[in-house]
Amino acid sequence: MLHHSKLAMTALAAVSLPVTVAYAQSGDTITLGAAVSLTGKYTTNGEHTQRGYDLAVDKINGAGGVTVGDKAYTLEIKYYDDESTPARGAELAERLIQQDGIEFMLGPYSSGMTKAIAPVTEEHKVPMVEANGASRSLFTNGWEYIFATLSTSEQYLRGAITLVAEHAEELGKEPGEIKVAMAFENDPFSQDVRAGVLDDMKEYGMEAVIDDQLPRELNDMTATLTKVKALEPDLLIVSGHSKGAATAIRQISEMQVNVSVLAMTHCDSADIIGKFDEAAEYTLCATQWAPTLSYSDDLFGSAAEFAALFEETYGYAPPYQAAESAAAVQVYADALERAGELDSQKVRDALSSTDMMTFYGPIDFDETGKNVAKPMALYQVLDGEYKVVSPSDFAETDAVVPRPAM
Amino acid sequence: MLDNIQILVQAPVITLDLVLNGLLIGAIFALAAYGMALVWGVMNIINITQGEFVILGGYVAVVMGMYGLPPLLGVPVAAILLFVLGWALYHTVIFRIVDRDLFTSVLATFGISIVLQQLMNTVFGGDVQIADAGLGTVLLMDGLVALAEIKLLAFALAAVLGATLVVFLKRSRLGQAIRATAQNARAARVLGIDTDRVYAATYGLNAAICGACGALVAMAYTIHPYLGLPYTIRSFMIVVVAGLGNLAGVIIAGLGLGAAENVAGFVLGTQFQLAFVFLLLVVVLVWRNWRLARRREYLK
Amino acid sequence: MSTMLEVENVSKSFGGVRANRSISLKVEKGRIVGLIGPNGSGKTTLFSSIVGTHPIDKGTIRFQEQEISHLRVAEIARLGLIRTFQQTRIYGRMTCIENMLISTSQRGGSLVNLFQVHNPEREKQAEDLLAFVGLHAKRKLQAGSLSFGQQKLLEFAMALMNEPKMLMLDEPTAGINPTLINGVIDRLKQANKEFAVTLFVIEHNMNVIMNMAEHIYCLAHGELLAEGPPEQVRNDRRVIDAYLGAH
Amino acid sequence: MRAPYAKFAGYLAILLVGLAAPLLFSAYQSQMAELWLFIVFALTWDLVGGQMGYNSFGNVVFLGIGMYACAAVQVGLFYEVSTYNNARGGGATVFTFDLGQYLEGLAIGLPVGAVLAAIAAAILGGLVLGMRGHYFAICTLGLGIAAGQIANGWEWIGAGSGMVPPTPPAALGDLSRFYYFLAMALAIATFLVLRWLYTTRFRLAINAIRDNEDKAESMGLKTTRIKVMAWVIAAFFLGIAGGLLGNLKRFIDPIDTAFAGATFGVWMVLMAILGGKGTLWGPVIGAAVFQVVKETTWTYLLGWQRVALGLLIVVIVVFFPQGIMGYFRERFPARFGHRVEEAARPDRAEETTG
Repeated sequence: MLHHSKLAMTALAAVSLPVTVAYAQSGDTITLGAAVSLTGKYTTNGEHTQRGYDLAVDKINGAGGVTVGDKAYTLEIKYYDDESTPARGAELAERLIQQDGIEFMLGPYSSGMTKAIAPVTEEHKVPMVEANGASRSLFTNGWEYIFATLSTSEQYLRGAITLVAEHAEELGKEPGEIKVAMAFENDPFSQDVRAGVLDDMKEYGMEAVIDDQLPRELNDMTATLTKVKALEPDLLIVSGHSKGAATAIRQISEMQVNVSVLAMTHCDSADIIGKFDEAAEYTLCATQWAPTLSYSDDLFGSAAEFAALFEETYGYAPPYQAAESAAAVQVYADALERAGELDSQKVRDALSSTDMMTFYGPIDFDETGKNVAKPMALYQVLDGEYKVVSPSDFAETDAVVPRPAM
Repeated sequence: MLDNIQILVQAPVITLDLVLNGLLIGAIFALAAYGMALVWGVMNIINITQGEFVILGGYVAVVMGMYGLPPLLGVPVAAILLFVLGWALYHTVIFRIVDRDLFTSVLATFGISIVLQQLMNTVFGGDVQIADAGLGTVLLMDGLVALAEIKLLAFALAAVLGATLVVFLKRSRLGQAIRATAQNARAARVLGIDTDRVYAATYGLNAAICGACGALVAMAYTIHPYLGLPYTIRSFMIVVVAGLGNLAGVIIAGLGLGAAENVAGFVLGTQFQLAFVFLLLVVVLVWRNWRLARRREYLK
Repeated sequence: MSTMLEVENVSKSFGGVRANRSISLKVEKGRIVGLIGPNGSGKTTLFSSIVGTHPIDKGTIRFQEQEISHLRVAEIARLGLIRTFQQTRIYGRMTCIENMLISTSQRGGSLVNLFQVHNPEREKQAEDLLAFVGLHAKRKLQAGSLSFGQQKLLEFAMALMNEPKMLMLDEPTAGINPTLINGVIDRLKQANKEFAVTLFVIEHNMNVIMNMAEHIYCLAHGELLAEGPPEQVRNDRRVIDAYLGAH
Repeated sequence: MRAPYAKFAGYLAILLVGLAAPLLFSAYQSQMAELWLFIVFALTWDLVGGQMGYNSFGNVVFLGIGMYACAAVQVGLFYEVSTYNNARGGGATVFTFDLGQYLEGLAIGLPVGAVLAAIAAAILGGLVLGMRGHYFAICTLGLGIAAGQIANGWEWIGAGSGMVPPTPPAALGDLSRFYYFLAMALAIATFLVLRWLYTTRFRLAINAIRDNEDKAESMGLKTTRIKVMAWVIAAFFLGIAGGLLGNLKRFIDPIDTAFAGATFGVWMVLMAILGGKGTLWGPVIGAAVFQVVKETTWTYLLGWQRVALGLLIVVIVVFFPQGIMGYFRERFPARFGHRVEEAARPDRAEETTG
């Protein structure tokens, strides 16, 4: 029975011969394809992503486009709305590649969506430069066509752990005695942040006293925070996109949870300063990028200049999601020029040998496609502003640890 | 899991904190559930849009906060705006499904809820929002029990709203018409009650209740466009446990659910808190049906 | 003659209302037995108790010597005790012939027989029975489109299709065109004779029941008031009072 | 007797078009594969919801079980599932599957998924099929969401990080086409099984339960067992569909792909109602119309698709509840066999009734 069905499957496999569709990049435009979240739970960050892409495309086209071989091309992006659901994202990627003849893909927002789309680009051997899928699980499948401009998620809060270890004395403890409470959303990104944090904690011998996971549709963390009050950890780490950040800050202050250090992701996209004011004070925030970093390139100039341009165009300061997205387009432009022709295989090879500096930071892909050149940064909310406190090369000021009792 | 139970046993005050915080949000669940019971009892419609009404009410408070108005004012404003929305929805869609079977009402209101979700997403963005009423926290037992004032206020307001509603239904003319229609729509019609108006008012009233709840939720918790369904399910569950037209039951079930949810989140881990709510629904239904089956009846 | 159904001391109350109080009666095999009584006297409740729709509070119900008061509706039906309803119950969106085909006896049948496709014998039986009640021409119409009287006849035919040992009919002539009532009575008698079905009939129409039944029980206020052959019951003072009092 | 030939020709035409479609429109084959699966969704939903009158919002439970079970078997035959799902790189662990492994995994995984889904249906059915009407509907809604939440917290299958089914080896060729044919085979098999099932008395039994369950019981039908059996049959095919869908999508998100009540769960209901509940062809037509409309218009609605979906649900449910087939049945009842037949009356009938 088993043998027969396997045989049948084999026969079927034989029928499914590979097909080739004739693609054409029309005239002198190169069309990149992207499925981003315009509706659904990732709308806000999907928009940041889209705006980052658009800004870079405009800037590149304004500067004469991309020169491939001897010909100058303008860039263009075809967007679909993935509705923040992975299944839809995969469908749309397939559609972009198969029906719209897209040969170069840009990534969606979030690790989950990227995880859904990557198998499709992989199958069709279409390179994808993504800027918003940080989970390391994206780089364990032997995929060859995915390239990520951002630092992977295990690094997000490494700075926070290191910082706490360095300040262990102020907490009156050895690093190995520090107790950590963790609350992570149940999604690919946050779970990978958690894995990274666990690794780093092991290094210092820290103990995890709470390891809760937050469901996606939760707006009440009372249960977890009550546990925090009972077990009195030194460090509380929260990661759950914007929703997790906002819920945590609100309830920590309301329930008067006193922890020495609070670290989280997505502070700026949740706008915790604007929303919570003092309650957000002293929070440590992971960031891929900050306008105060000293990176620069020829296209946008410095990080600060990019931030100014973005704010001028869209009316708000760019969260790092926009910056890394803009950088992804720059990476493409660079690789296309180096490839010298519009062949997706050649461009893929050019991408893999990328080694460039951008306003967003250095970009150099390892053999799995992740950017290993750029470090993460860590903000702290001080006097109602985000100040970079780590890594030390970029620190604007010293971190305040532990946070004063409020 | 055992560790967590151990904490609860060793420090009962933690349990108290969990239960009290649970009771506070439970009052909001109970209020929304009362609205659902009203619509269900009077119009024979299961309103899946319940949760979206709650979230919409929340956005009213948020928007008011944005314009510098006190979000607390959002409670009455949300109630009024949502009443209008409910009334309008009745006259466009709901009136067509009043006489149809319940499955139709479930599906149709489900459709409306998708539309509302998406419109909220388009208008307010997909991010979490809060309204800040600018209140502090009450600390008890050396700070181990912390009750946000806004939650206490929400609890009190929910109680006042519930009481007002009961008086309204008992005393006012419209309230009496609503109750008469609930008991026997045909007889009410014969007696000259304009049941169409009663239905519109009932549906609007329910939306208004949810709107007020939502404003409280936005001030005490967080909201975003896709957070409605859990509120709908909770309402449904409370009504199923308490039974239609049993206000005391609704209150007890609502508060109980709030507390149980918090304790379950603590013991099982927050990741299973919603699973707990939904499984509880299934368990309650199965258990009730099993009890009925012994009397050779069934849930219908 | 053996006893088909024996009801002993059955009581049933709903909330505070006592619908049946210590009722005892017997239906002998092969007979036509009537159950009469004014409105609200507990006739339909007794029927429902017998077929297991609700548990009884007290008493015993034996069908062919077997205690059935603890059994569920479907189990009792599979023993060969079938009832019809005052407000007819048929499968409205299925055709008449389909209504018939799914009404065959489930006695001892495993679910396997549900997966049979054709069974000419059964189809012939269904058509014959539809012809028997005069619905053959309408066999391919949806049952729900029939008139009330026709539905009543269909339900009767469905019950016969089940080849019950005993059939309990709840007001078989109510709502039927008066000119057809005699036809219904004939068919009931015929069924009793030809198919050897014991009949237990609730009937409001005195003429009908007197004409048909061999033995009659009369209920009033949930209690057994009188019993005996038709003539005797018809002339029983208490029965007359009960009926007059009820009107 | 021309009708049988016409019917046969019709089926043949569908078969040929189905076989040729991926070769002719290869760019669309994954959407067409999805269509075949949607047909399975709608057919199986209708078996319980349309033919038996038990409107379920929870059939995604079986879809998800099939999907996860199949993927877990595919992986588990060759690697430790939990390691695979929780790999974070670093250790240079790359999981690959060669053609033999891939096909073997699939050949075992699909039936395992189907059987587990069927077992789940048997257990859950025993618990919840005693409820009727909207209680059943809401209870199954709760089941579907609870299942998603549990999967979302269960680390062995990757929890909220989701699970990636085995990466197909290059030797497999065009993956979408491979799954297109499997999906087509499944849809045809499901259709034929249900077509046969609907000629048996089983259909009469579940129709009887739909029309009047109390009556069915009082006629001695073993209603509970019949209901559970219907759900089990639906779950079996949905389980296979889940296994295929997971591999077709190649990423299993617990809430958005596997136990996707808000998308697949609602769509199955919608497709069945659109095509016509309680008919054999209705769900097929409904699925086709839905998928074609979705794929041709959705992408142009950029941001408004869900509003459109919501409105579509309202409009269909409120104004067109009988569906396409139901509409034709109402207009032309005789073509569906509902007619008075005076001829060939057996001898016994002496009189007619009014």
